[in-house]
Amino acid sequence: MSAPIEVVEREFGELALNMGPQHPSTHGVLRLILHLSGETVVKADPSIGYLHRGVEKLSEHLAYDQLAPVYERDDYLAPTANSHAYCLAVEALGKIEVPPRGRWMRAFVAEWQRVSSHLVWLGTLGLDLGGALGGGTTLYMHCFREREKILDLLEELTGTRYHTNMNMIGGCRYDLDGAMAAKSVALSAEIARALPELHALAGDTGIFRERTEGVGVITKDLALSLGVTGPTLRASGFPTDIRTAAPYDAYPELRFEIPVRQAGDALARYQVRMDEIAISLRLVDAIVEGLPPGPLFSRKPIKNPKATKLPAGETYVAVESPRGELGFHLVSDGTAQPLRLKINAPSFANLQAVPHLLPGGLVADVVAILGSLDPVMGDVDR
Amino acid sequence: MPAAEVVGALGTRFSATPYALGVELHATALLEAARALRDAHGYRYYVLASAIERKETIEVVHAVRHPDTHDTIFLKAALAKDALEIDSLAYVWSGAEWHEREVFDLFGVRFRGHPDLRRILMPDEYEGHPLRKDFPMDTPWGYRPAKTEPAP
Amino acid sequence: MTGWLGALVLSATVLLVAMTIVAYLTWIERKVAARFQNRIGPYQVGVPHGWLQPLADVLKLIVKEDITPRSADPLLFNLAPVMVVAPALIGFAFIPLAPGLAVVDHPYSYLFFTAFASLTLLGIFAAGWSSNNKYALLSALRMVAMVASYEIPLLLTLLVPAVFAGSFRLTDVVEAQRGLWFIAAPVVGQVAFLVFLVCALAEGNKVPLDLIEAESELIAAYNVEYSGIKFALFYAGEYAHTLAICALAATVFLGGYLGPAFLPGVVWLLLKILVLFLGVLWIRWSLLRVRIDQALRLNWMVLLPIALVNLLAAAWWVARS
Amino acid sequence: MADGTLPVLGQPSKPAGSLGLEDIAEEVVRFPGGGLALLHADTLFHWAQTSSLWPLTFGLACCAIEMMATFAGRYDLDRFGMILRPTPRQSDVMIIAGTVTIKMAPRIRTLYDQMAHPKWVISMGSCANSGDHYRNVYSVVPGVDHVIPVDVYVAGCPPTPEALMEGIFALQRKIMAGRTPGSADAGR
Repeated sequence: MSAPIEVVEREFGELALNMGPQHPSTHGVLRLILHLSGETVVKADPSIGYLHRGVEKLSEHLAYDQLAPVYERDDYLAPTANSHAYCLAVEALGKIEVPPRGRWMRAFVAEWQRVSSHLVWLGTLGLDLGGALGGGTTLYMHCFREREKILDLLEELTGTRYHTNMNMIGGCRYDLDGAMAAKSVALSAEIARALPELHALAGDTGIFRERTEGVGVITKDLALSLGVTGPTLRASGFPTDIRTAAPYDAYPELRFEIPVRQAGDALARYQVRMDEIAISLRLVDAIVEGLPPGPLFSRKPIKNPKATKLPAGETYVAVESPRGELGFHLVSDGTAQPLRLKINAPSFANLQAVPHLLPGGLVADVVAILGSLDPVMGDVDR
Repeated sequence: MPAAEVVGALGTRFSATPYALGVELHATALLEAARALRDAHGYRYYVLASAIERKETIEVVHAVRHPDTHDTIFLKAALAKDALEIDSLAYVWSGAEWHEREVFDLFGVRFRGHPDLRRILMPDEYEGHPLRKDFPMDTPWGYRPAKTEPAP
Repeated sequence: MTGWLGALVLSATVLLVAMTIVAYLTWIERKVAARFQNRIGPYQVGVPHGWLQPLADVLKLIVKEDITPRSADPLLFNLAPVMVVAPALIGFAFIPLAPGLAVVDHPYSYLFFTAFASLTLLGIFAAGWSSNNKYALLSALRMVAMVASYEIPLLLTLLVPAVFAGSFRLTDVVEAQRGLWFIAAPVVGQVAFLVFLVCALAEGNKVPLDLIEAESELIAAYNVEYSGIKFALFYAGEYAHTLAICALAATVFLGGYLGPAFLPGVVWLLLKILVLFLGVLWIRWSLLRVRIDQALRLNWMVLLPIALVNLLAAAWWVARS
Repeated sequence: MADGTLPVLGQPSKPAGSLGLEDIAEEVVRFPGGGLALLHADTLFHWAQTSSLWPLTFGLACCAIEMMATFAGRYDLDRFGMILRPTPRQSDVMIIAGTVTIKMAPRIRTLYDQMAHPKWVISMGSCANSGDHYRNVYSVVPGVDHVIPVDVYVAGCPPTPEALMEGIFALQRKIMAGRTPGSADAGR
C-alpha cells in the first residue's frame, strides 16, 4: 500500500501488485512484488532490507562483552537464541568453559522462548488466514493470552519480558529458585492444557486444512538446495535439528524426539511447529528436574570491555532457534573486536523459498505460505 | 566438523589447503570444487555465503553441508581487492542466490553468472559497500543526517 | 395522520431507529468479539461498558479529513458510499412491523427488498473500481465473482417462503406463518434457512466468506482509499446491510413480528434480528476465511443444487397440500 | 497555526474587550450540570478524537511485538476505543514501533502523507526515538523525527505495554488540550 503503485505490464496482461512494506500480513516490513494474472501469482519478487540495521558492521566496532545484548534485537521473537549462538561462538574461539548450571539455564530460557515464539507464529498465522475481522483474531488473542504467562515467568526470572539479556560470555546471568521452578512446572502444564484449544481453533477446522493442505510445497531437493532450516526443513522430511545433530549446552544430556512430516506443505509446517511446542514444554520440565547445582558463570564481564581479546581464528557455531539454524561465523584477528561476524539467519534462508513457492497460487495462498514460513524481518535483514 | 577424507580429496584435486573449518582454494577452482562437492560427495545442503576483508584481499566463503552426516565444509577463496570477481554458485545451490546478492551488496564482490545480481539489503541507488573496512560506519545517506556526535 | 404525513413520520422513525441500531450493532459486535477473545472490549468511553463508543467513532469520522485521491474517478468515488448505505436503508421500508403495517406495503415488496439488498453490492463495486487502487480493484473483481454466483442460490432459497405463502407481499408472508414458522417446515424450511445463511454470509461480507474485504490479503479492500465521513458511510452501510439481511431472515423464516402477545410485534421482530445477528457474530469470530476458488466451488457444487432441489420440494409440498 | 502548521478544529475566536460566548458560558457552568449543556464543540470533537484513536497496522521491529501484545487480551486497547486499521486513510495515529532505516524512511513519509488529518504519531521505543544503539550505523535513521513530526515519545527497549499505554494517555491529554499535531510538547 505504501510505495506508489504504477507499473502495469499491459503487454502480458499482468498486474504488478506491491504488497508491503506496510501490509497487515507481511510479518513486519517485507515487501513482495507480485505479478498477477487475474488472482493467480505468476511471479513473486521479495524485496527485503527494510529493517537492515547493520548489526554486522556494528559488531566490528564494539567489544566482545558489549555485543550479546545487541544481537538479542535481531530475532525479536526468540532473542536469547541470538545471544546464545554468539556466546557459544566466542566461547568456542576463546576456549571458555561454561559451568553446567549455566548451560542448563540457557537451554531453559531458550525452550521457553521457543514456545512463546511459536505462539506468536500461530497467532499471526491466524491473522493471515482469518483476517483481523474474524476467527483469526480470536486465535491470535488466545495465543497471546498463553504467551503473556510465559513472559510473566521470564520477567520474574530476568527482569524483562523477552529481551532477557540472559546469556553472557562464560555463562548466564539469572538463576532459577525453587518457587520459580514450581511456577515453571505449573505453567508448562497449563499451556499443555491450552494447546488442544488452540488446535481446535486452527488446525482442527476444515477451513484451515483446505487453506493449507498442498499449499506451498517445498520438495526435498528444493529444501536442501535452498538451505531452508528448522521446522520448514523438518516439514519437508528431514529430521535435522541442530539440538541433536550438533548438540550444544544441555542438549546432549536431554532426550527428546524431533517431529518430522513428509508433505512439505503449509499444513506440515503447522503440524511440526505444534508438535514442537508440546516437546519444548516437556523439555522445560526435564530441565527444571535435572538442573545441576553449581555456579552460573565462569567469568564476569570486566570493567573495561576492550581488554577482552580473543585469539586469532575462525569458528562457526549454530543453535536451533525457533526458526531453524541460527549460526554465527566469527572471525577474530586477535584484537578486542571481531574482524568479521556473519550471522546466518534462519529466516533469511526460509524466505528464499518464497519466489519458488508463490507462482501458481492465489493471492490468498501468498499470505498462507508467508505465515507458515514464519519469517522474522529483524532476522532476515539483520 | 569437516570430514577429513572430503577435505583430502578436494585438496588433491583442486590443490586446496585445509584450514580449521574447511578448505582454502583458488578462486578459479571454486565452481568446479563446488560441483564436485555436491555431486561426488553429496554436500547438497547450502548453509551460507560470507566474505571476510583482510589487509590485501577479500575472502569469499561458502559453507555447505551433507544432509545425512551433518558435516559442514567451508570453501574459501581469496580475491585481490582490485579484482573482485568470482564465479557464482547460484546454479549449484539455489540457496546461494540471495547470499551472494548480500555479499555483493555489502562487499562489492561481483559474481560471474549470477542470475540476478542486485542489491538486496540496501536501497538500489545506494552508493558504496557498507561492510568494507574503508567505509565509515556512520556514512550519511538519504534520511540519515551527517554525524553530529562521536561514534562509540 | 393520514396519507403522506403518516408515511413521512413512519419512515423517519424507521430510519432513525435503524441508524441507531446500526450504530449500536458496532458496539455489540465489539463487545461480543471481545467476549470470544477473553478481553473486555470498549469500556472507557461512556461509563457503563463504553456505551458512547459509537458516538465517539461517528463524531471523529465526521471531523476527519475527507480525501479524494487525485487519480480516482471523483463522481463514482463520492457516489459509492451513498450507493452502499441508501439501498440497505431503503430495504427497511419493506419490513412489516405489525399486521398490515410497513412503510411501503407493496404487493411485490419481497422482490423489491431483495433487489435493494443486492444494490448495495453495486456501490461496493463502484467504490472498488473508482478508487484506482489495485487492492480495491481486486476486491471489486472478487465481489463480481462472488455476487454473480451467490445471488443465484440466495434468490432460489428466498423463493421458498414466497412459494409457501403464495405471495410476494412481505406482510402476507408473515401472516402465512401464523400457524407454523417457515423455518419449522419439515426439512425444506431448515435447508432453505441454512442455504440462506451461508449465502447471506457471503453477501454480507462476513468471515468465512468475506472475500470482498479480506483484510489480511487486500488490506481494507474496496474502502482502502476512503477516509472520514465516507468511510463512516461504508461502515454504516455494511452493518445496515447485515441488519437488513437479518431482518429479512427474521421476517420470512422466523415469523417476523409474530410472537406471544405479552410483547408488541416490533419487539419480537427486533429480538429475532438480534438473535440472528449474534449467530452471525458467532460464526464470524470463530472461523477462518476460505479461498476464493473454494468459496465459488462451495456455491456451484453444493449450494446451488441444494437450493434448486429444495425449491422443487417446496413447490411439490405446496401443490400436494 | 500562524507558522504554517495545521489548523485545529474549533479554536475559539473572540474579539478583544467584548463579552464573548465564553464569558456567558463560564456563568452558566457555575450551575450544576450547566457545563454539560454548554459543552464546547471543540471539547466534544476532541473528546471524540481521544476516544476513538485508530492506529495504523504498522510494525517495524521488536516494539511491534510489544504493540501486538498491548492490543491483545491482557492489555486490550479496545477498551479505550482503539482498533487497528490497515489502511492509512482511516487511521488517526501511527505508532512507529521499531528501528527506522534509510530504506524504510521514504515509505514512512508516504504513509504519513497518506493519512487524513488530524493525524498523530507516537514514537515507540528507543530505536524510533533516537536510533538506540544503532544510532551510528550507516543504514539507520537516528530517530523517526528526522522523517515525520512526532507527538509522543515512549522510552524503552522495547517499552512495556504499560509504557505504551501511558504514551497513548499522554497523546489523549494532548488532544484534549487542543495541541497542534506534530508539536512535540507533551500534553500535561
